[in-house]
Amino acid sequence: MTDWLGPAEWQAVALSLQVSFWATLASLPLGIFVAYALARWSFPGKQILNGIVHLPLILPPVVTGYVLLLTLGTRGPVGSVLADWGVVLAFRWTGAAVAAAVMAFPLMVRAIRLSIEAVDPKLEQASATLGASPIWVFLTVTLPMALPGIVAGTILAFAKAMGEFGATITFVSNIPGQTRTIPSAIYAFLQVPGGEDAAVRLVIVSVVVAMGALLLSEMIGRRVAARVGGA
Amino acid sequence: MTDWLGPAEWQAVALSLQVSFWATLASLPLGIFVAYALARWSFPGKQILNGIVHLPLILPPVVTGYVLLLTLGTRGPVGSVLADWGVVLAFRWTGAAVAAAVMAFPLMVRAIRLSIEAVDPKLEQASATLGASPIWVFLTVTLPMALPGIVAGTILAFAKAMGEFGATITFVSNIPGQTRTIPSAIYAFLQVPGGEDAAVRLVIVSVVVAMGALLLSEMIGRRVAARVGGA
Amino acid sequence: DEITVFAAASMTNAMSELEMQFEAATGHDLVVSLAGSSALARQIQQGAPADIFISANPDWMDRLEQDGLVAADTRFDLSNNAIVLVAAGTDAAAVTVGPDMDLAGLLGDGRLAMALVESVPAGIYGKASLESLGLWDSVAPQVAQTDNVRAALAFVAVGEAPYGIVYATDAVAEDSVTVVGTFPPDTHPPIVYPAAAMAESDNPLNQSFLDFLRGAEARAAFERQGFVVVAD
Amino acid sequence: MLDVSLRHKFAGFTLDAHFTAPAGVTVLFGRSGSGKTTIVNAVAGLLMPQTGRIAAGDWVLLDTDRTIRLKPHKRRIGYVFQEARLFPHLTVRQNLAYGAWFAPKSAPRESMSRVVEMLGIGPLLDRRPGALSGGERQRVAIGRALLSAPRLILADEPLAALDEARKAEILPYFERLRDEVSVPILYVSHSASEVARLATTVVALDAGRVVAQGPAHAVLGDPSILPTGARDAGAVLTARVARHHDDGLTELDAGGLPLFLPRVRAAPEAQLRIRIAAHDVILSRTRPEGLSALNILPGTIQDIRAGDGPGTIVALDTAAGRVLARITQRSAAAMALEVGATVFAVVKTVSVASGDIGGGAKRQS
Amino acid sequence: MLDVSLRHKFAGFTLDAHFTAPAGVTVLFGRSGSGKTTIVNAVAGLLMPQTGRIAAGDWVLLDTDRTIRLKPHKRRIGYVFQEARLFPHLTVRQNLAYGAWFAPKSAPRESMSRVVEMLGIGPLLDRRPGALSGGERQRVAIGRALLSAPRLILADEPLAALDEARKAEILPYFERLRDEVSVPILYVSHSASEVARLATTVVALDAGRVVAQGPAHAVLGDPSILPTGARDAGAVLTARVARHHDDGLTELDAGGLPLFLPRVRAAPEAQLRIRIAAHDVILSRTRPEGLSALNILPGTIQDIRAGDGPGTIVALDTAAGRVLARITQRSAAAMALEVGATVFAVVKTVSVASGDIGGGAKRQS
Ligand SMILES: Nc1ncnc2c1ncn2[C@@H]1O[C@H](COP(=O)(O)OP(=O)(O)OP(=O)(O)O)[C@@H](O)[C@H]1O
Ligand SMILES: Nc1ncnc2c1ncn2[C@@H]1O[C@H](COP(=O)(O)OP(=O)(O)OP(=O)(O)O)[C@@H](O)[C@H]1O
Ligand code: MOO
Ligand SMILES: [Mg+2]
Ligand SMILES: [Mg+2]
Repeated sequence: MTDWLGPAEWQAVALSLQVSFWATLASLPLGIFVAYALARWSFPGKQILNGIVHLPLILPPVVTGYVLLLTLGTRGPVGSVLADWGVVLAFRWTGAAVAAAVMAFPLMVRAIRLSIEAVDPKLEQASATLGASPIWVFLTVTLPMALPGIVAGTILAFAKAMGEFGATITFVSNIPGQTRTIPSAIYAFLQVPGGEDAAVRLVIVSVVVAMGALLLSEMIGRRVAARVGGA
Repeated sequence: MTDWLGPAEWQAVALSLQVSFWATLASLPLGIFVAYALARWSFPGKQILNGIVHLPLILPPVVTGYVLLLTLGTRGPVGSVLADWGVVLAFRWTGAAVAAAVMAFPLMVRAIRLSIEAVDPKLEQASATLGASPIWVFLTVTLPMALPGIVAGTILAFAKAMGEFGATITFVSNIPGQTRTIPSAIYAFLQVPGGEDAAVRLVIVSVVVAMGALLLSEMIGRRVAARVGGA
Repeated sequence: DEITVFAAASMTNAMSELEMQFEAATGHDLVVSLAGSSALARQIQQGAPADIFISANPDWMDRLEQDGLVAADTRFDLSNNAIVLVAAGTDAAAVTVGPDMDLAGLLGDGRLAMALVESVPAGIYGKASLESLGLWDSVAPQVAQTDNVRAALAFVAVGEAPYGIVYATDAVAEDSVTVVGTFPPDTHPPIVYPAAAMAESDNPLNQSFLDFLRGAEARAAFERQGFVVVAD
Repeated sequence: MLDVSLRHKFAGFTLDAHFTAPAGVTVLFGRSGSGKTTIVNAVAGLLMPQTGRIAAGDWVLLDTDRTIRLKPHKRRIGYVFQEARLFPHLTVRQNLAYGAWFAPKSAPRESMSRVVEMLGIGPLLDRRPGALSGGERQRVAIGRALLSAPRLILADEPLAALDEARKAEILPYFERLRDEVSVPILYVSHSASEVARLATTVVALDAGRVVAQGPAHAVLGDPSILPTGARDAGAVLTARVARHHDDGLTELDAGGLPLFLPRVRAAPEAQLRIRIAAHDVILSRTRPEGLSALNILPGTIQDIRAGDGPGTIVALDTAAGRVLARITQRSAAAMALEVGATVFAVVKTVSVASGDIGGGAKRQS
Repeated sequence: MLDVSLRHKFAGFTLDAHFTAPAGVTVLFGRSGSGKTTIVNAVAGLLMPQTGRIAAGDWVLLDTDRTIRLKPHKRRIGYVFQEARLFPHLTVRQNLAYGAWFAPKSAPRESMSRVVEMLGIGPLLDRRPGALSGGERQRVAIGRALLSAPRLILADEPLAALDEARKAEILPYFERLRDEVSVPILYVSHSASEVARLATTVVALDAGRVVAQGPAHAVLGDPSILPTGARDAGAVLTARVARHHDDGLTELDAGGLPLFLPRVRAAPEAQLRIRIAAHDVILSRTRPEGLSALNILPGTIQDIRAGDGPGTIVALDTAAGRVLARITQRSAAAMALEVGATVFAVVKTVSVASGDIGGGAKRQS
């Protein structure tokens, strides 16, 4: 195995897992919040929020990466503030995670939003009459009932994060051990004649990982659905 | 306006709309079918199908484009068969549409699948007892009830198709009038000094188009949801 | 009539000038597909309808030649370029690029932005220069690689990286960076853009376009974009 | 003639039911959780039981031995669900028309306008189910099933959500279906008066098993097998319409005995089934005089059976048929009732409530 | 004392209802679609009416004039919905425990085990709602509302899906709530016997308007205002438990007149409310002898009112209170009944069904 992939490739695999995991996990609470707001609230600027969330999907990834660089870079308006707090994203794996999270965010929000919309408001009403405040209604009824969609959305986001390339390399470059994820490594291999073999090996690794995640999400989804039953 | 964007840019805009429109429209029936199969059937190889559908999301787009080039290109196993039938995708706008469709497919299927899963099987049962065969149950109950999700998935796919770049340029290159979509044009502008302004103009166009589509989908979704009411 | 040229994306500006000139001069249609050299080469391998290929990377042209896809005796090196060291800001001090350059000292704990040093031409040339100057090992851990030169330039332009190595043609148009030094041409393989007609193309315009590329008009156009045209 | 034989195990519940539903209305009667809906679902094809056979003559819906499992949509069943299950994306009108779409062109159909009028849902036609009240929803569900030209109607407590007046309006429609359209009906109910009025056959269920089945009068007449207890005991008699009186009463001839009812919409000579609940009958040793009750049936005591409470069920043999009276043991003792004794059953005209009147098999209207 | 005043317009329906619900059970009574659920939803806070005020003393739930609109979860209401609405992702036990979670620690609570036993849902505790029958679901829903320590209970036809025996088991619980816990209850029902048994106050609705309101005996005693028709007319009397007899009967003292009922679980001296349905009463000019009916109430005719059918409602003034009899016009004529005449009301002991017995305000159990 260790022969099959060189240490640099293994490093890329480990980094990709780390980046995707944290990108997904850290954006989940915000994803759920935004999805809920879009599904259940109406407020001025809702369509604008909706649009912003979807931007990374619409724009070529390079553009997104460039926008991230301009805003979150150490000299950027947001990045400089973060830097004052000691949070540096540039050229760090954390920045790669941010890029991956931003790119995966629309997918996560879409999936979660759809499943929140599918929760019967009558059950939420029942919960409210039983004394649950909106936040408790959300935690005890909406959230668990939307769980299959949340799992689906999370895994989808994870898969997307594993595959993200354009925004990542533009925002945080390609530094072995910090920001060289599997897709960056694949891209580098594909640029030179004869690099295909190494690229294929990495493709296989990322397919295996993502498929595993998908299978897991299907299993969780099915178990949750079975629990909720035909009710 | 015509001054603002040059004729070449307008061509890219028109081509992007054409490619995205057909990519979305043509993949919709298959998307609905696959989503339904994944939501409601169990069959051997279901997880494999699910995995294949998600592949374009997981892989770096360049890899997807490369795989398309190898299989659907004029020398590829599928492409050569298609070529015998007179269907040439390589380096044509049709190929760009195929690339966009493949990349957008997982998003479309996910959204549609979630909304099909949210349709109460009890209503499908009621339809069956009233004499509707499975296909009619699907057409008269499942499909209309899943409509908000189908609209959402379609628009999401359209937005993704508008933004697709990596797979397209790798598969069908960047030929003006044939395969130079907005993102490819943006890419070309960004490769050279001084191209930023033109790139920004194209980014604005694609944002406007995609936002318009999103707004439209929200409106349709809301109208459908209102029709279905709190039942 | 129409002729299709697959050209490296870094030629974008030059190609659009050439397109106008060629069309005006001959009345024929010039169709230019701009993408990464690797993508274009692979597409040609898969039967892309390219009449002419202009690569930023001699390796890919070599590969196509090995595959028998390049029309015999049509390949030539088109234009020349230089790689330069750029620094963030408009008033950075010039440095003498040579074996004595304290690049690591200049960087401090900052990054050196470059295109991918193993696979993208500008990165390959930059790494070769640094190696021949004996500087590579001292700065290697600090190199931030990008998928293309423009992205490397962007890192310097926004101040994310204090220095970067890019093509001279890229550096001139960017106001927020200063070219602080040029790598001597003998420290790296010649930076050339090989052009050739494709073996599978039977377009009668091929030869006239290749001739046009070598002509004075084209040369002027390349020079306007900062290229140095290779002398025959 | 529908033969049903089912065996199915849930985690905490086993259904093991076998019964025959002859033409007419077969009522499944039993407590909450006794398996009624499970049976109906199996007949509809929505539940595939582990083993079983469901057939009407050579029309086999299910036979697990021969691995015949007709798909629900091939069963041509009009199912009124316990919980409406209207299509939320369709208007009431579209919900109603839904089944007709799929019915064979040749199938005999109800007229939409008639059903709409009968169910009182005319003003709702253009609304969607989301904006209906509970009872309105259920009425639309009944209409939807009726309009699908079914070969078999399944109704799972179709009237539970309705008020008495509305029930009284809709029940005759099920009777008409039974008598005129001759669609077999499998009907789930908790209500003894609905059972008595509609049932040709009663299948009493308890904990997944059939504890009694037979003609309505037999099952309802035997309080010991009624799963819902003696409160529901009563007799079902057959009578002929003799004449309609001007004061709004209809006189029936029950085996030669006159019986007065509030006006029944049935032509003279029509056969009616009427129910006399055991708790509505008073007994008297002598023919009572000066009572407001118009119906007095002389009879001979056949059987006296003490219940679990202070009550006793006395079965009389009258010219009109077997009549049950539920009285206190104290009265039975005070009146010295014994088998063979002659007594008079006093039945208030109006206590034979309209909800207990049903058309017989040959009724014309 | 809950004051409700609501005005709300739907596309095809206008609610304009004003009523006061004193302590005890207030039953909303009316036909399908008359606006009962709409009112209940407004009280629960699930529907925000266009204008209105809902308040119990200085506990104001809603006042559109003062723009007070208490959020549903601040209302501490136990709502039994018309369609269960159990949480599908929770077990029955978790559903039951749900409300207690949010109730203030100080609130008086029902014991889970008692409610579970009363509702007969012990074996279901670890199941999920998807695997319950219709009636089981409704019972769990009742339990869930009861266990949430509510200040007000709303029950929208909670028993409609249940069989008679189960109803008879659960009704006393609502009575106990009314009498002991003194939680005000707003109860929607179609069933006159439920109304009579539970109601302290009846609010009769028709087409969104209150057509009558008042104590149960007044509203149910006036067939002209009963929206569901004369079939539901009857009298509600108050009586005191005199003694329990060995033969399973309980003797009541109703204004000096003895009334016999099947054993009532109430201590001697307890006050009971009992219902005598008008159609269960036979009139006699002379005191009848030798009848199985134990209860004979002499009285004076107060009022004779012909109905729309062949029937007549005769109101008697007896020592026990006002009693209604529904007899045929033919009998009334034959017996020459007139206001002021003395007649005897014959009431079968057992016809005073247990479903019609209710504990009075001071009942001890
Ligand atoms: N959202 C709505 N839009 C329009 N009409 C409505 C809406 N909700 C209810 N209605 C109408 O208001 C009326 C009252 O409804 P409500 O649910 O209060 O009736 P109900 O008395 O509870 O009837 P039931 O006994 O059948 O449950 C009905 O005619 C119903 O059609
Ligand atoms: N999927 C299931 N898993 C386990 N038990 C089930 C399932 N479905 C139903 N049951 C149980 O089977 C029994 C019969 O249910 P069924 O729905 O047939 O009752 P029912 O007679 O229709 O009752 P009701 O009058 O309350 O509607 C119930 O005890 C119920 O809990
Ligand atoms: O587009 Mo290139 O191949 O990086 O010059
Ligand atoms: Mg049931
Ligand atoms: Mg209602």
